[in-house]
Amino acid sequence: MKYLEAIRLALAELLADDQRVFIYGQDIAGPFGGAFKATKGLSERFPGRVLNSPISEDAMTGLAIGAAMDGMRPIVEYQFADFASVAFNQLVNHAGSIFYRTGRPCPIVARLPVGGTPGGGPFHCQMPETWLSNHPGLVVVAPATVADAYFMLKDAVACRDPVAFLEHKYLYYHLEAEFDPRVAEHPGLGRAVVRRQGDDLTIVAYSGMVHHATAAAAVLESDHNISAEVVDLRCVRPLDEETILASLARTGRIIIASEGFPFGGPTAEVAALVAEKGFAYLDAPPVRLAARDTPIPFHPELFAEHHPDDQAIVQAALELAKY
Amino acid sequence: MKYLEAIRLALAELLADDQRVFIYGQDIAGPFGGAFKATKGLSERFPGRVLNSPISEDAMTGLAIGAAMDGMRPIVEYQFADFASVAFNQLVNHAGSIFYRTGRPCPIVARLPVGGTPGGGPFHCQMPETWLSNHPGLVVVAPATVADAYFMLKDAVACRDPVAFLEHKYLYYHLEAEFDPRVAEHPGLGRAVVRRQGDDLTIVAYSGMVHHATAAAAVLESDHNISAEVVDLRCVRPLDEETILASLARTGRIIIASEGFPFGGPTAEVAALVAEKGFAYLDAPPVRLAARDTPIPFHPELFAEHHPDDQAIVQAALELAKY
Amino acid sequence: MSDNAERIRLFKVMVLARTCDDRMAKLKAQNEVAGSVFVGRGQEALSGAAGIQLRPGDVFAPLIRDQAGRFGYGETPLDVARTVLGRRTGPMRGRDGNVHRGDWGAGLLPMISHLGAMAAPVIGVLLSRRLTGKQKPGDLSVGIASIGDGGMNTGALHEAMNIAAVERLPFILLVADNQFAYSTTSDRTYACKHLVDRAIGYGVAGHRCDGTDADACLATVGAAVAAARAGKGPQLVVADLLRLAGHGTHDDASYVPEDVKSRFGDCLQMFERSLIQQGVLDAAAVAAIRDEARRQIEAAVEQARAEPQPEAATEDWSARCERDLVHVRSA
Amino acid sequence: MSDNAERIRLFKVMVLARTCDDRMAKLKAQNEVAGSVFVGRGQEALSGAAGIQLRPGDVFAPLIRDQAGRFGYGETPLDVARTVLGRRTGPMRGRDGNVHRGDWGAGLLPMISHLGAMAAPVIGVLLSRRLTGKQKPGDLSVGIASIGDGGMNTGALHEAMNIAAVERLPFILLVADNQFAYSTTSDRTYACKHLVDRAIGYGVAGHRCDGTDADACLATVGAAVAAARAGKGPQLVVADLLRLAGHGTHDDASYVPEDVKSRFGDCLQMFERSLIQQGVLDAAAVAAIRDEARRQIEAAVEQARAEPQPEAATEDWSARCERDLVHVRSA
Ligand SMILES: Cc1ncc(C[n+]2csc(CCOP(=O)(O)OP(=O)(O)O)c2C)c(N)n1
Ligand SMILES: Cc1ncc(C[n+]2csc(CCOP(=O)(O)OP(=O)(O)O)c2C)c(N)n1
Ligand SMILES: [Mg+2]
Ligand SMILES: [Mg+2]
Repeated sequence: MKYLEAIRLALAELLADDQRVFIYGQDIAGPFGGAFKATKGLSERFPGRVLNSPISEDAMTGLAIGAAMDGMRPIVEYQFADFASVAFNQLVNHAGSIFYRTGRPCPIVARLPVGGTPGGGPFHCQMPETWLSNHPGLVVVAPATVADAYFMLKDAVACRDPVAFLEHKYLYYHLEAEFDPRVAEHPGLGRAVVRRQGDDLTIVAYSGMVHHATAAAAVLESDHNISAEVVDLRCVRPLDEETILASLARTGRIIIASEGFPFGGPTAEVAALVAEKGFAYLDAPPVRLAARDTPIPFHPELFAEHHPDDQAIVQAALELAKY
Repeated sequence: MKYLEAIRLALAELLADDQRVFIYGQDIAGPFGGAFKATKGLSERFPGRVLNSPISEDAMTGLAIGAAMDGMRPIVEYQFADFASVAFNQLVNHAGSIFYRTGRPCPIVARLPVGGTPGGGPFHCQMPETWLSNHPGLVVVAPATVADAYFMLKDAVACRDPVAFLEHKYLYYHLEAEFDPRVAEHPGLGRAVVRRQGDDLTIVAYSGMVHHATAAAAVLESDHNISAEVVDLRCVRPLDEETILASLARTGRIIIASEGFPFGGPTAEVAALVAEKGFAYLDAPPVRLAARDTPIPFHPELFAEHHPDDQAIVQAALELAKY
Repeated sequence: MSDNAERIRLFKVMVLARTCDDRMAKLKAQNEVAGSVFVGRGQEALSGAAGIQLRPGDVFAPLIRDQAGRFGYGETPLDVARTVLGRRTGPMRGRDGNVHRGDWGAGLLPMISHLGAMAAPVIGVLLSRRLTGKQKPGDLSVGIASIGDGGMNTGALHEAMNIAAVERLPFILLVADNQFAYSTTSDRTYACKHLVDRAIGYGVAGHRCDGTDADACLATVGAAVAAARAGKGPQLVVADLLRLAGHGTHDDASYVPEDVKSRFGDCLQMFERSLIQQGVLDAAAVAAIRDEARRQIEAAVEQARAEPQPEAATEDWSARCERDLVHVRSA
Repeated sequence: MSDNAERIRLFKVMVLARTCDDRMAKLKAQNEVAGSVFVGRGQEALSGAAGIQLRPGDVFAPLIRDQAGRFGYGETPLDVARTVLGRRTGPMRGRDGNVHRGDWGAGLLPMISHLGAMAAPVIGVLLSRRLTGKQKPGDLSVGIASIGDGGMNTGALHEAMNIAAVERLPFILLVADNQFAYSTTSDRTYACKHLVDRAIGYGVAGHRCDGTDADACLATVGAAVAAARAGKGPQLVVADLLRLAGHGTHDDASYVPEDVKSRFGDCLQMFERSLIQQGVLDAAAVAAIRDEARRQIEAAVEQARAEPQPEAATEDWSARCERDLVHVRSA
């Protein structure tokens, strides 16, 4: 099953199992089924519960908030995460503040297609986790595997806090794996997981970057005899500090890699965390790898150099191992 | 002269000296002169150049971008920084991307009244530097002194990149100092400055928090015989890494204090910076002090406990000195 | 004209709101209140007329000048006093203050400050009702959101109103055109002849009334609410009035020109006069209503004053309800 | 009716745009283009009519279906080919692509993708012109921003249009109601009878025309531009037409029902027919125009193909022009 199909399956089951669930977004109804086809066939199967919205991200979000507060479990699809920037206020100032201000939970799920694809350009490739994470209140998750895409979407709808669910566009069609949706055990929404065990250094990543990290770890093992542990954050807000620190305690060295812009955000937060709370474990300075500090370029060659990839991680790991 | 008066003086001189300058914002024209009176008297002195806008922060910003690209030096006053959240897209995706995309600078200045006052509540007290700083392209400055309010505003207008100018509301009326606007020498827009020299530890702060830091340093000196150096970032984006690292190199210990929400942003960025590039200087883990991870409470007693103050910094310093 | 029972109900709500606003302003002057105090002086007829049209199951998103509407809809003076005084016992528990109070469970939405932001959530509630099949055709639960002449120009409001129209939801946008947005005059705020002209652009029914005339407000808002209940889709109601006070108590409104002031009467005074002239109430009855309002407000203030404030030490500093999601870094 | 010279000019621009769009779509099919290709098929009359009304000093913010308007305003096929092929020599130097090209210096605004976002900047340019005294009364520089039926419902557009109206700027909003926003039909997008009904709500002049009729577009857009130049304030022009292609080349538009298709003709075919019928052009002249368009586009593609692509190694990775502001962390 593909990453995108896992999302679609989860959506279908959520709609089937819970009358409170509905989906609202641009172009999601049939026969079209969404810019990326995540909702293909769903409006036909669940009439009146998969609704096309106008191009009004701010009000789409506000509407979801109202529906959630009235007992529903709305899922909003933004066509690209980049366009959720115009819903910033409703997301962070409204959805994010309701529980603290009123004591009532606000269970909306914002499905955000994130991440870069060659030729996508400055406004169809962004990672929104940093600007979604500064204000208190939102849960921000970024599944990197097919199973996580499925289970975490279900967990996101079950979560009573507002959840930003980051779906990586490149993984939609390019990631395929077998998984059994009937297994009972899967890690909780806020848990990081160790994707690959290792002794020499830890690579922390999330979303699409997890695959660069595991690919880098394989190269480090085979070509350089370096044993890298890969921690997939899964949830960037809140952070699973325990899993990160436990891995660091084992390896003493850490790289944090992200496709997002370099200032602030999860890479800074994890580096700060390990410096503050894992100082004694650190055998070397933490290393951050993030995108370049420019808008995401359109041209595939520039695009490829804009964010870290396997090679960049390998390179950083080789230097770190030498420290 | 008060902090607010310094801003008003700078605005008046900017309008007088440069025909390209105009100010656009809600309620800024006479006789009212702005929610905080920063523009009091200016529309009368400079007819047609201090313009009241509708309550349309997104378009206010877009308008400023267009005017700037046509050769003007627009200054936009947002009534509260909190409301610039609805201008997020124009600020970060438009103003921030123009130079890289087109090679032409976009010199707008966004004047943002920031920071908390008792009873201000969740939506009139926020610090916006984190969400303004993740996207590339913006310069984000936060003057903490009367002189900086004056000089940095002039520098912001002179700067050809878009500048977010964070004015602390509490300082408006509560901070008063003598300064000579005719001095030629003042630190550049992007420079941090050491406000107070010390040997034992470094306290990094910006905006209103600088005053808590210097007050804490005084207490540390007088009551605890600890010599604290205070670094005022002044500019949070980009960071003056050199000044921060030089101070850390001298003291070996660092606290980073901010009124902003805890996740990401300048405190994470500085902590990550010193861990990455100042690892060898660190005699102890870097310490971050930020606001609590909830919306800013209305009630003055809760408000007072929501963000770090002198005492919290003293407390953290005492523990850090013991490490 | 509405029946006299309804008119008296409105009058009582207006008096209670005016009394309450005045009392809160006085508390502020007495230094008992943190932050701002906003009053609805001059807007009581419109706001109250909306509030008393609503019934349980409806939803109301008031803004900063809607004390009358809030009372009409069932907010208690105690909730007001507790919130304004920041008491732990109030609906916002000291975490949010003044006009930001509300109760999602009671359909009274606690506003965020960003103007325009509360319309879409009302629409979301109404959509939710439709999706769950809770709406009774021809007698729908309705939702009202308030907005000012200034807030009409936010992008948020535009998007929400358009969605309401597309979904044909029983939504009423209640616009108080009170000539000013803070200090900004309407000519700097919008350029259409009258804000009701926006109705046709959204494809919704438009209504206009004299916001200083309580009977006109009752009739116009009543018609709009009835149409929405009947399934005729969104309704835009625009009332002309003047804000008879500063933006908040901190503002002396000295920028309001005399000729503007002379064009608008006080809805409460005028309503009282006509109720007396028409023999609906006599002077004694009016005095009794005033006394009762004062008594209620005073009792609420006294009770709230005696109640506990929130304490930082026992405050639950959590912005998320799913506490066990993971380890949260402690502040 | 406009004079024939102008009609021929429009026809040439439309042919050039159609030819260019088709060629770019083909480049995409040949795998020479990264990312999306959007075409303006069906919108050439409206867009071209706008483009050719503009003169140097005016400002134009086109969107994704405005190849005709761009050409009309002076964009060169070489700029298109260079941008679509991501060449370093193009106006966006490979940093931004496809429809996002433009040149602030030439008054052709490089769009960001967020719909609605480009109207306010146009208004800012016009305000700048007024403030600097550059405008000649009665013969103003004007600004045109394009938008679709979908984009009309963004908050950004609303705020901008209202400001244009308040400031009475010479701004023209050019709305292509092409029945679809991507796959979404108008009934899910807006509920007014016609989008021109929004004009009255903003207090601006409204114009409506058949977007498949090039002469109607010339006349209507011409009148709007003339009114704006004369100082009559903002103008809203709404044209009805159909997007005669997918949203982008990746979209087969199979969701467009046959009966909708049958209601709208192809503006280019119809214009050609009427120019021939009226004896303005003969078949040979039309063929020559087509050939010339093909020649121009092919030359541009060939030249762009031969030109250098950006290189990561020599790329200047700086989002700020003030490089010496401070030490920037290297990526
Ligand atoms: C998005 C946003 N921008 C600015 C403000 C600050 N502000 C609060 S009230 C107000 C004026 C509101 O005017 P109007 O909508 O006419 O309502 P009125 O106060 O007249 O009742 C402003 C500018 C805000 N609350 N929200
Ligand atoms: C704010 C925003 N939301 C979503 C999108 C994604 N998007 C791009 S084009 C489009 C449809 C536009 O429809 P319309 O405005 O009618 O223009 P048309 O494509 O029909 O010319 C959408 C939803 C966007 N660009 N901006
Ligand atoms: Mg008003
Ligand atoms: Mg369209």
